[in-house]
Amino acid sequence: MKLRTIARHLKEGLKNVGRNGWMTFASVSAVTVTLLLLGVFLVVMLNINNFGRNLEEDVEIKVYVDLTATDEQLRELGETIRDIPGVSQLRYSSKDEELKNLINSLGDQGKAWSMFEQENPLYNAYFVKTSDPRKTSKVAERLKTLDFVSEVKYGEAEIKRLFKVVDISRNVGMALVLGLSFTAMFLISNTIKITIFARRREIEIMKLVGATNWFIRWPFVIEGLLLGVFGAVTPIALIYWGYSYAYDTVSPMIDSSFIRLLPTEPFIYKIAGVLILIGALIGMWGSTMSIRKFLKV
Amino acid sequence: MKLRTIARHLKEGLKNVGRNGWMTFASVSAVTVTLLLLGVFLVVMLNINNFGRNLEEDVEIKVYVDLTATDEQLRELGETIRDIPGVSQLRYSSKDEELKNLINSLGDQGKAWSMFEQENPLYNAYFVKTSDPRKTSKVAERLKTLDFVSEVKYGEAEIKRLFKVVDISRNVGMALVLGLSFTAMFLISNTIKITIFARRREIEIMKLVGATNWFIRWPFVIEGLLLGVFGAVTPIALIYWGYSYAYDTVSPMIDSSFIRLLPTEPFIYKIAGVLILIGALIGMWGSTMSIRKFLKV
Amino acid sequence: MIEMQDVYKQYKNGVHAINGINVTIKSGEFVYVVGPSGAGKSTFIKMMYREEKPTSGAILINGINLTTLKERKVPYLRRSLGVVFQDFKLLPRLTVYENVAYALEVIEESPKNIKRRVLEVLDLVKLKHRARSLPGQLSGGEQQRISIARSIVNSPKVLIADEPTGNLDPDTTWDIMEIFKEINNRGTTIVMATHNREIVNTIRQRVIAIEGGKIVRDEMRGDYGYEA
Amino acid sequence: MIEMQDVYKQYKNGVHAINGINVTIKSGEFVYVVGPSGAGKSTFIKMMYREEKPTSGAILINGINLTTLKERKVPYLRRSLGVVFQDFKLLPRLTVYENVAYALEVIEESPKNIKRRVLEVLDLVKLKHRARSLPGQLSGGEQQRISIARSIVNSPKVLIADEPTGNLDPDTTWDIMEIFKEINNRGTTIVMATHNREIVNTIRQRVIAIEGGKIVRDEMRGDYGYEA
Ligand SMILES: Nc1ncnc2c1ncn2[C@@H]1O[C@H](COP(=O)(O)OP(=O)(O)OP(=O)(O)O)[C@@H](O)[C@H]1O
Ligand SMILES: Nc1ncnc2c1ncn2[C@@H]1O[C@H](COP(=O)(O)OP(=O)(O)OP(=O)(O)O)[C@@H](O)[C@H]1O
Ligand SMILES: [Mg+2]
Ligand SMILES: [Mg+2]
Repeated sequence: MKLRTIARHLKEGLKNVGRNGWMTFASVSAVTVTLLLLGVFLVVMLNINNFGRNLEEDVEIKVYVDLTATDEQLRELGETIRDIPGVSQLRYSSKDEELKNLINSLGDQGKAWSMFEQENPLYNAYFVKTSDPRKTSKVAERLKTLDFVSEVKYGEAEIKRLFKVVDISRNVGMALVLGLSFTAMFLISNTIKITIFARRREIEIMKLVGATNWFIRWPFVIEGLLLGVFGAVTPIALIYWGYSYAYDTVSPMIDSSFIRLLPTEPFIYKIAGVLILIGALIGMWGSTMSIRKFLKV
Repeated sequence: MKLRTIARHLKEGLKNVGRNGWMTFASVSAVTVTLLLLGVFLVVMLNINNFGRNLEEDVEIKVYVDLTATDEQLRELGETIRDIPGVSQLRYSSKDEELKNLINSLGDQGKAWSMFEQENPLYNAYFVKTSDPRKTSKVAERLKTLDFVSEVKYGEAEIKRLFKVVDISRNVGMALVLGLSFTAMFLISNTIKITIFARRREIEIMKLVGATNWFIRWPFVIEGLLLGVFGAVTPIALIYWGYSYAYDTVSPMIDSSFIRLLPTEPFIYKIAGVLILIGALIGMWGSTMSIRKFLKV
Repeated sequence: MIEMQDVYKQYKNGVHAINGINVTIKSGEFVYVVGPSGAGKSTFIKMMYREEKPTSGAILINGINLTTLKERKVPYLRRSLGVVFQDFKLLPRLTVYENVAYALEVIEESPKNIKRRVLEVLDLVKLKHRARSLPGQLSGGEQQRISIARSIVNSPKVLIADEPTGNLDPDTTWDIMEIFKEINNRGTTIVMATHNREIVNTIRQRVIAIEGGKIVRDEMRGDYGYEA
Repeated sequence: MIEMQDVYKQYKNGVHAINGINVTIKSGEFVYVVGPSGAGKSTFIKMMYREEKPTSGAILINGINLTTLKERKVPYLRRSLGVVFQDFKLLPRLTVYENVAYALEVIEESPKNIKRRVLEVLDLVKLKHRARSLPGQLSGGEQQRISIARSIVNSPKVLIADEPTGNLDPDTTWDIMEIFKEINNRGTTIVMATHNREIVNTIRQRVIAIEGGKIVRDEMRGDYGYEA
């Protein structure tokens, strides 16, 4: 293929976008709407995923230390725990602090218990966080085997339930995103297919005056690429604008520890990249596939 | 319009579905994919909504009763509470039961407290549920004003956070469903528009041989209706089958109190109704709108 | 009766196709419209069934003023005419039979009458055996004859034909002309654009010659002119 | 050289369009193909540039066997031919200029040569002033002349024309025939299906008459036959 032919195909592909006026508009707007949907969905799902991760990271193992342990042994235990693989954070809380926490947590009613401050029936405790929350139960089993450990608690049931909820929403979300991606691809290529179907006579004529398949194909491929890219512009702009806005105004209002939005900066660029890639690839792929059956003249 | 003309339009609309072969296939499959997506989404969102409602219904107000109250006064208080508007459930728990619960909830460590069984520092309590969980704080305020009520607790902070989470996911879900519905409508009518655009010459010819706008329009409207209905069949079947399966196999596996799937029977029919309605209406509306601009010949 | 008064037509791209035409065609007349390629014959004819609107001037057909005719009424005008289009304008998805029947369906004719009439005219143009073919499966001349069949199926008061024999061999051309003459004898006005010198010079009728969008000649029993 | 051996063609709908044709057309010949509407002329011609494949038999063009020619090679065959289609086959979205240029773009001609050649042939068919119009904005005869211009722009070795003058007035028809004769004199083989008795009887050339898919007459300096 000569260089000038490449230039010609590029020019022709670009011209076609203009020539097909209404059809271009219909295709681009189908791409726009589909990618907008996919983009919004991705943003929401990735954030929910993030909530889940934050939730998981709140999981702590409580290690109650035998009352017979000396201060030295207590310190040594702490160091042993810190060395266990998978442990990422360690916090110490004496039995006095523990009692204070308990009384506080019982509210007004707790005041009745304050007389036990002299005769504290509680234990000193270590609070352990793991690098990967899924390792919690394994680390807990290990902790149980240590000397001077009287009891290990980590809300087994609650953690399992939490993980289940997180897993379910994550899987459902993944399935939806995957389904939506396929739908987006299908719809975009379907739309392009129909617009090309409407031009099948033209393809026939081109073949009849001696054009090779690739000569006909290239401008269509470039047109498809452009349709996809043009269609990705609006969704990216809207999502950029909308997410920045949401991040700036909504997140200060949420005072929760785990419901936090992902920071705007690298996140949005990734989304933009995904959208433009999907638009461009599906656009090209869609037109290539669609003209195939009309090239047999 | 004569009766035989109505019959003719019906026949013609049906024939067109067959005549346009490939275009029909493309339109129907666009409708199918879009409605499937919308249907799955609706199912997921309505279930999440339901989880939210179940979560909310778990909210209880604890009313601690003054120790000076006699059994008679205790009973009377119960009746007064039951009569407060908005109260839907009432449960009594004596201070002994409360102590048992507390000791149980503290696990092994709680055993140290069992010596207090003789000298129980807790109160008798009423547990109140409201008909509408959103009324909790109002009912709680009212409860505080009653005689012999020593304290009212309902985890103000937790409830607010829960409501916030439920509200956010509900609103996000609603927004997504709404957005998806509009997207579905747009995509379906857009697809129909393109297929009709490809037939604009035919519409022109019909006008040139003396057809009125309605004579041309009717078969298209019927065709659109059929495309929509045909396109709704697969999603409905898939969702019916998939949801029944999910309900029968997944729900027994989930032992949670609030993560429960909506029962299959009336739910799926509603979804089916919504899908077929959207398909049919958008199909008709899409073709009516699309041929409008080609009728001006 | 067809009347044009001071008619001008400029297309959107600036081309002046008709430049001041005044003409009266009486009921029952048979008129040839001749002229070189691009002279404005088709434009002249398209304005009669309102595919194109004149830029200025007035057109009257059987008392109906086309320039003030409401959009809604246009179909009813077209039903009183029969039109053979230069590019046939057959519906590609309908069979030959359905194409011809369409012109009767729009006037809500009874199915029995439709069937009788359609088979009658298909027989007339000798294409009854192609009734179930699609237009794309016909030869050029066959398509043209279907277009002719459709134009006469509703027994129009005015028949407008734009080069109805361009794709026909001489024998078939004469057959079609026989049909036209007979329809004309029964009272139908015929306006026919043609390049066929042989026909015009043999079946002598009124000849309107158009050149550059103007009528340059209008003879009652004229000939084709333009000797090569 | 074009050669057909025992060629039969049956369309998918069962119509036997060509029923055993044997013919040899030598390089540089000028051949008219005549016959009534639906005789099989277009089918005969379509098989030469492989729009249609024969059901049986062999077709050779300049030594290329069309029946065994690989799909991939078909474009190269078509580039050595010029074809005027009965239904014009212009690309509706391209301007007149672009339509004609397309036949040169496919052979990757240089832009300078393309421009020169295209304007040359547009001038030849007298439509240089319509270069920027779209086909839909042209009269029937103008479209036909664009189709002719496109068929000769790549100086083909063989020119195949299916009723190239059906929509042209007699003067323009003669102009086109002048062009064809000149091309023929420069060595191009011409195969032309036509209904125009005047041309066939005036510019005497070889006449192949087809009827019912068979060659019924093949005369070296024949006439149109079929007297009305
Ligand atoms: N839709 C259109 N838009 C712009 N210009 C047009 C259009 N249709 C026709 N023209 C121009 O108007 C002039 C008259 O065209 P018209 O079709 O009336 O010619 P004609 O006499 O029918 O020619 P022919 O014998 O070739 O059919 C021509 O120059 C043509 O290029
Ligand atoms: N694509 C097709 N499918 C089926 N039948 C066809 C097809 N094309 C042509 N035919 C039939 O084949 C026969 C020959 O057609 P062809 O087009 O070769 O005729 P022709 O000689 O060119 O006629 P004309 O002078 O009217 O153009 C006709 O009876 C026609 O109906
Ligand atoms: Mg014309
Ligand atoms: Mg032919």
